[in-house]
Amino acid sequence: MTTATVSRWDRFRESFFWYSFKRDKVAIASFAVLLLMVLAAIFAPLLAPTDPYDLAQINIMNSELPPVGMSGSDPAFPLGTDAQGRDLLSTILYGTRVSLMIGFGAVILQAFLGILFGLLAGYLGGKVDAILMRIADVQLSFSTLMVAIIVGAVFKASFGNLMFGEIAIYMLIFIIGVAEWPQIARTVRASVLAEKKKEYVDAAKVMGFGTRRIMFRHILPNTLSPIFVIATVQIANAIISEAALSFLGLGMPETQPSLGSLIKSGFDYIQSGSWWITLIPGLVLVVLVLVINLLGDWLRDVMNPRLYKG
Amino acid sequence: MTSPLVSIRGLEKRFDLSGSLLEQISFEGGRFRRKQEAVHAINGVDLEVQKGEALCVVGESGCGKSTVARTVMGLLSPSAGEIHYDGQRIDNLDGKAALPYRRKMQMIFQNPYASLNPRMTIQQTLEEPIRFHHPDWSQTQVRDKIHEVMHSVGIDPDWGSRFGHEFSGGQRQRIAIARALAVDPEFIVADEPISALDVSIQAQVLNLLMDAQESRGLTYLFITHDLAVVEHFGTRVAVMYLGRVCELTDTRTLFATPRHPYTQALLSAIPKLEDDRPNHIRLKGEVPTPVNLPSGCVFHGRCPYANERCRQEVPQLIATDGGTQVACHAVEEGRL
Amino acid sequence: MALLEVKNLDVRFAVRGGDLTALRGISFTLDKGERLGLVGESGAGKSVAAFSILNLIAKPGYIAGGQILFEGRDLAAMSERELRKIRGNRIAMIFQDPMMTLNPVLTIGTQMVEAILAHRKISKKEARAIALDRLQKVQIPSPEKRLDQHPHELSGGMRQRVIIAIALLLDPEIIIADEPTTALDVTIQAEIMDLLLNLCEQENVALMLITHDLGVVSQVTQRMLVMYSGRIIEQGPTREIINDAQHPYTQGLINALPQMGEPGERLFQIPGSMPSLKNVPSGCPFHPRCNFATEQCKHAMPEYVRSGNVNVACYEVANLIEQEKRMQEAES
Amino acid sequence: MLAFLVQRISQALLVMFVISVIAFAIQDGLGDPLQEMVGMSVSEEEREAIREELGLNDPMVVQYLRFAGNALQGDLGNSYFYSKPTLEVIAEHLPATLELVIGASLIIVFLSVPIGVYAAIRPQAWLSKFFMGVSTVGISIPVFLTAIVLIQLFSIGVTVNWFPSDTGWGQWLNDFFTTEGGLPSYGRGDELTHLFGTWESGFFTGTGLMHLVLPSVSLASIMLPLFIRLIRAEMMEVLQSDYIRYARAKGLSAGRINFLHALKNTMLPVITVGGVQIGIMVAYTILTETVFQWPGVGLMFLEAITRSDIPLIVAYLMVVGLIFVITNTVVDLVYGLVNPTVKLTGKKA
Repeated sequence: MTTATVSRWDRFRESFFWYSFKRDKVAIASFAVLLLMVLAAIFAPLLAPTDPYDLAQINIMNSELPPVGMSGSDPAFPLGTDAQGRDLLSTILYGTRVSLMIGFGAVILQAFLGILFGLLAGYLGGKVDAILMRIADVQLSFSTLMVAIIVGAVFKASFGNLMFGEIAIYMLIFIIGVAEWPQIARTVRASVLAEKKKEYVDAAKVMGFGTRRIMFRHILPNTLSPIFVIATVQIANAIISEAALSFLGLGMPETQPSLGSLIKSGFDYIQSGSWWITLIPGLVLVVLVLVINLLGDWLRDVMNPRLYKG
Repeated sequence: MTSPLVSIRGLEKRFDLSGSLLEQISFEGGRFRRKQEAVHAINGVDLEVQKGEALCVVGESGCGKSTVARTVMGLLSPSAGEIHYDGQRIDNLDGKAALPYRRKMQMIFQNPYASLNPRMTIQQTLEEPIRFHHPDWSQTQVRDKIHEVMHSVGIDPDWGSRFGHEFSGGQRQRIAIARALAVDPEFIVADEPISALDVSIQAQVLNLLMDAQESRGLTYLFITHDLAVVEHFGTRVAVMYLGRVCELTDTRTLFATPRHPYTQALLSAIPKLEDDRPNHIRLKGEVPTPVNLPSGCVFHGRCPYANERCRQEVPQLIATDGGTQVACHAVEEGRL
Repeated sequence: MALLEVKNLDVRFAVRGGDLTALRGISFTLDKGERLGLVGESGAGKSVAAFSILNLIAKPGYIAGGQILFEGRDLAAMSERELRKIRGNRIAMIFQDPMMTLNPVLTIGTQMVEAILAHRKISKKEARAIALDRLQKVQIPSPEKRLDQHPHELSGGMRQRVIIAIALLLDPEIIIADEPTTALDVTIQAEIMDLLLNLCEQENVALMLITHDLGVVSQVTQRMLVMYSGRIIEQGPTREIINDAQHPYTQGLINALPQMGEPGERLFQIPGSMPSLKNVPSGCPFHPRCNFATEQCKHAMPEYVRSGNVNVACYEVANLIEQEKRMQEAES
Repeated sequence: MLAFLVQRISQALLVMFVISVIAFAIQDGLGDPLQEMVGMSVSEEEREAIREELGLNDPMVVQYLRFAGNALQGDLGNSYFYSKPTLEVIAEHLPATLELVIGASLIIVFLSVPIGVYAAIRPQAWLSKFFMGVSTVGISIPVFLTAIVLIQLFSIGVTVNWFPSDTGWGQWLNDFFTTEGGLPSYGRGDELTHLFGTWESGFFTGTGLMHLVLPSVSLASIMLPLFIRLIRAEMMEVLQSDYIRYARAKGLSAGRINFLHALKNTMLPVITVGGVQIGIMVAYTILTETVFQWPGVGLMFLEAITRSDIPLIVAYLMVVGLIFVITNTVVDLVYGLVNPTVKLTGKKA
């Protein structure tokens, strides 16, 4: 068995994928930064100086302290504090964790729905295709953010603020996942349609293989690389969507902050000159999204330059 | 005469173009009309493939030859007509009932770059059909079978762990043939199996197909546009034009005495090495689209011998004294 | 002096891990009104050769060395601006796939008139008259109407006629046709080839025909070049090569044709396939597939030797000629 | 042509039907008109009577039909908060949003085409790489953050003393980053020109235009990079095509090849995608309007959510849905008219 794994590893090391990664400084740097941020988020409870969820650790006297290097700063709070006196570094670490969880969670849901519906629509065609794609069209023409805002608003109105706060993280994964499935479904459908015409599929039919076997064993593996590319970009989009929803007050509550709700909570104080409460989490968000987008761009160039414009 | 292995009876195939009801509505001459359009790919084809022969179907693009192949293999369902295999009707079978015929009938495709699953190794490509059709076979039996077919198409069995893209076009076509042979078929439909290959590779693959026919007693339905290949490979030839068979005869007779005016033009269009100067029979116009079929004989618009009857009445395949079956009024009336 | 003389042309593709040589040391001439065939299988470099003459090779390809002398001026060393005066004007091209060659959003008339106006200072009306005349020459039914149509309204055969008409617009000296009939049906192929042949004869235009079809070459051209793996391995009068090919590859190519074999018998086959540019064998690139290969063939590309009117790059042929010479000497 | 028209319009009607069903479901599921009308002190029997009178006990289908019928007559109920017909409220707020979208669209159109084309023609030039780099950063910044940063930079006066002020360059840098006053960042200003109906325009006064600058720029900031990338990608693909190589073989000038042959083929797909994107921009107006307190429908919608003003939410959905459907249909029709290969039967030739 070891020989097989070694040969797979060798194959990977000889692949164009690895080759172009090694040569692309931007991709390497982006990957390093992303890895660092993901690790920091995973180990936030160990790394963070304080626990922002623990009310006992918060002192309102420490509110709106500026980051180190500015007059009035406290070395105990390297990035300063927010309006409630929470250590900004800790809230950012925890907030990144929440943002990443929602980003990945939403994309896993999207990918599940998108792959399933895209595969069904593309392979079965006919009425299934027409219905699924019409739904996708309507949703897309409405813009995913709009759909997410509406669904979020409906949820918020029906659950009330308190209840919504408790289940917000699952709600957001659900909202963003459901709002964005058409993106992946369309990509999958397009590549299924292209693959379906290829003769290896006919060859499988001629062999008498069943529809499910052909769909999942023969076609699906060949549509994975575009899915991979779009899923990467979708993680970035999901994180932005989460931030936007939180910013509008339809996302994570301030007691359980994500990067978006941190930005929102700081926005009220920006007029009073406490710019760091907004702009530092904002910077972290931009860097996070940017490195994911850069990796997505690189992946697209490697896997298929013609795929996914825009 | 023994009963045919495969018989195609009154086959018709239409592809609907008009889409949903709304797309069919048009506004003409002051009123709404519902217009339904379809591609008439095959319009009544009767063919019988005898055991052990290689029946070639030739024609230009859009004549329906590939549709015949795909309908016979069950990749498309006929709009009308029947397909029989060894006396049993098979076009209406589904799922389990069709499985035995899936094994007995196999297909080789045109494009060797698309006919192998890019995510599967050669080993997996060959193993899957064997296991599927012989779930009771042991590991060794399966492996021996894979070795046997790879050997017989001239691919080193040690290359099993490689992927399709690591091979050249000719080698891929060999692997595709091996996949078809892996389930021990009796009948093979080959849809333009060599037209995507280079000349020197074409010869290799044709030889391979002829060897397999000899050693395994295969029957072929061979689809091609290349008459030179037909002359070399075919036992009998069916010439198709716009979804109909216009001439059906054994190969030698066709090349010696082509009867249908279309066959004659087609034969004269082959660039030959011996000629110094081409001497083509020039046809008027171009092949009409199979959407709006001409009335009467589908060839009348381009035929130099067409008369009023050709424009009105559809000619049927009629046997002539040379044994050739021709669908042409001019031949029937002795004008040609 | 030849109208076109290509000398030692090298074309490379700049790809990851260094350059690939697509053409190596290509030399040939084309005289006024001559019809020359360029034959080879896919990957032999025949299309690259055709496109490099007007320096239209797609990136990452580039001309790495050699000269392309047209009326004595080197096209390979010319600036883009100077080259533009020759493209479409003195040397016209016909592409392989008529469905992809014409711009889908512009009318036939626009695409014809713009080609004239790019090279001649005349009015649009005069240009339109020329366009109409050429459409008549290629025997398109109702040419007037075609000028205002878009390409998708025409069939493949019609489009290729339009493209031939565009090639003739400015009475060029040379037409380079890259597989002009491959994408068309058999009967249409024959008609287009007839048309092209007749027009070239009538107008005394030199034709460089790129094709993989030996039948077409033998019917249309006077001289031919056979390419293998980026090299010309045999060149000379078409009839002489078709009837008595010297190079083992050319022989194999001709003998592999079904029309050369007895019906039902095995065909002559060349083993293996053309190497990819990434791993061209050393020495004579054909040696791994050649029945006559010797140790010598593996080390250096053979020089051209003359046999009759044919130039061949093969050690085996060279040795045979040498032997013959010695025998003759011995006799005398 | 007519078939095409009929087909597209019936499609649009179908979509509107779906939207109305969703809107009705939201109204039915969330809004309890009784609570708003009568308060808590009314007995259960009285409530039941009013329910009956209002038709709230009718079957769903009947209720929906009544809803749809009213909607068709322009009646989408009264806003709880504003206490007047919801459509009137929306009509008051719509001009502000539309002007914002127009302002952003102008910025997008005038910048994306030249930049996208340039980046496609000279992909290796440093300026192209710079533009593409900036556009990647651009799509990575959420629109509300751009808005906040713009306010921070151009609107709020900031005194900077980050750099040591005793050195010349330090003082220079401090001065450089210090801003005073700047562009307005709140509302539309008070000098609006009344055009017609409820339309008050900021386009015709200096302050009105000044107020429009920052919101339009932030709204454009999210779409501009997308359009640049789209145009570049389409154009690069077109430049690879056989007909471009053929145009070169004809000896045409680079200008004619790039700006006629290539650009015309590039703009066709851009029109379709672009039309959809303009619809999508309406969603981003919610974010932009929130940051800039821009009195448009986006801000109105968000306030309606916090105030649980269900009729207004529903009306907004219907109106925005209608706008999307109309833009998409118009874009489809325009595409059909512009592209010669679409025969206007709904199918590509």
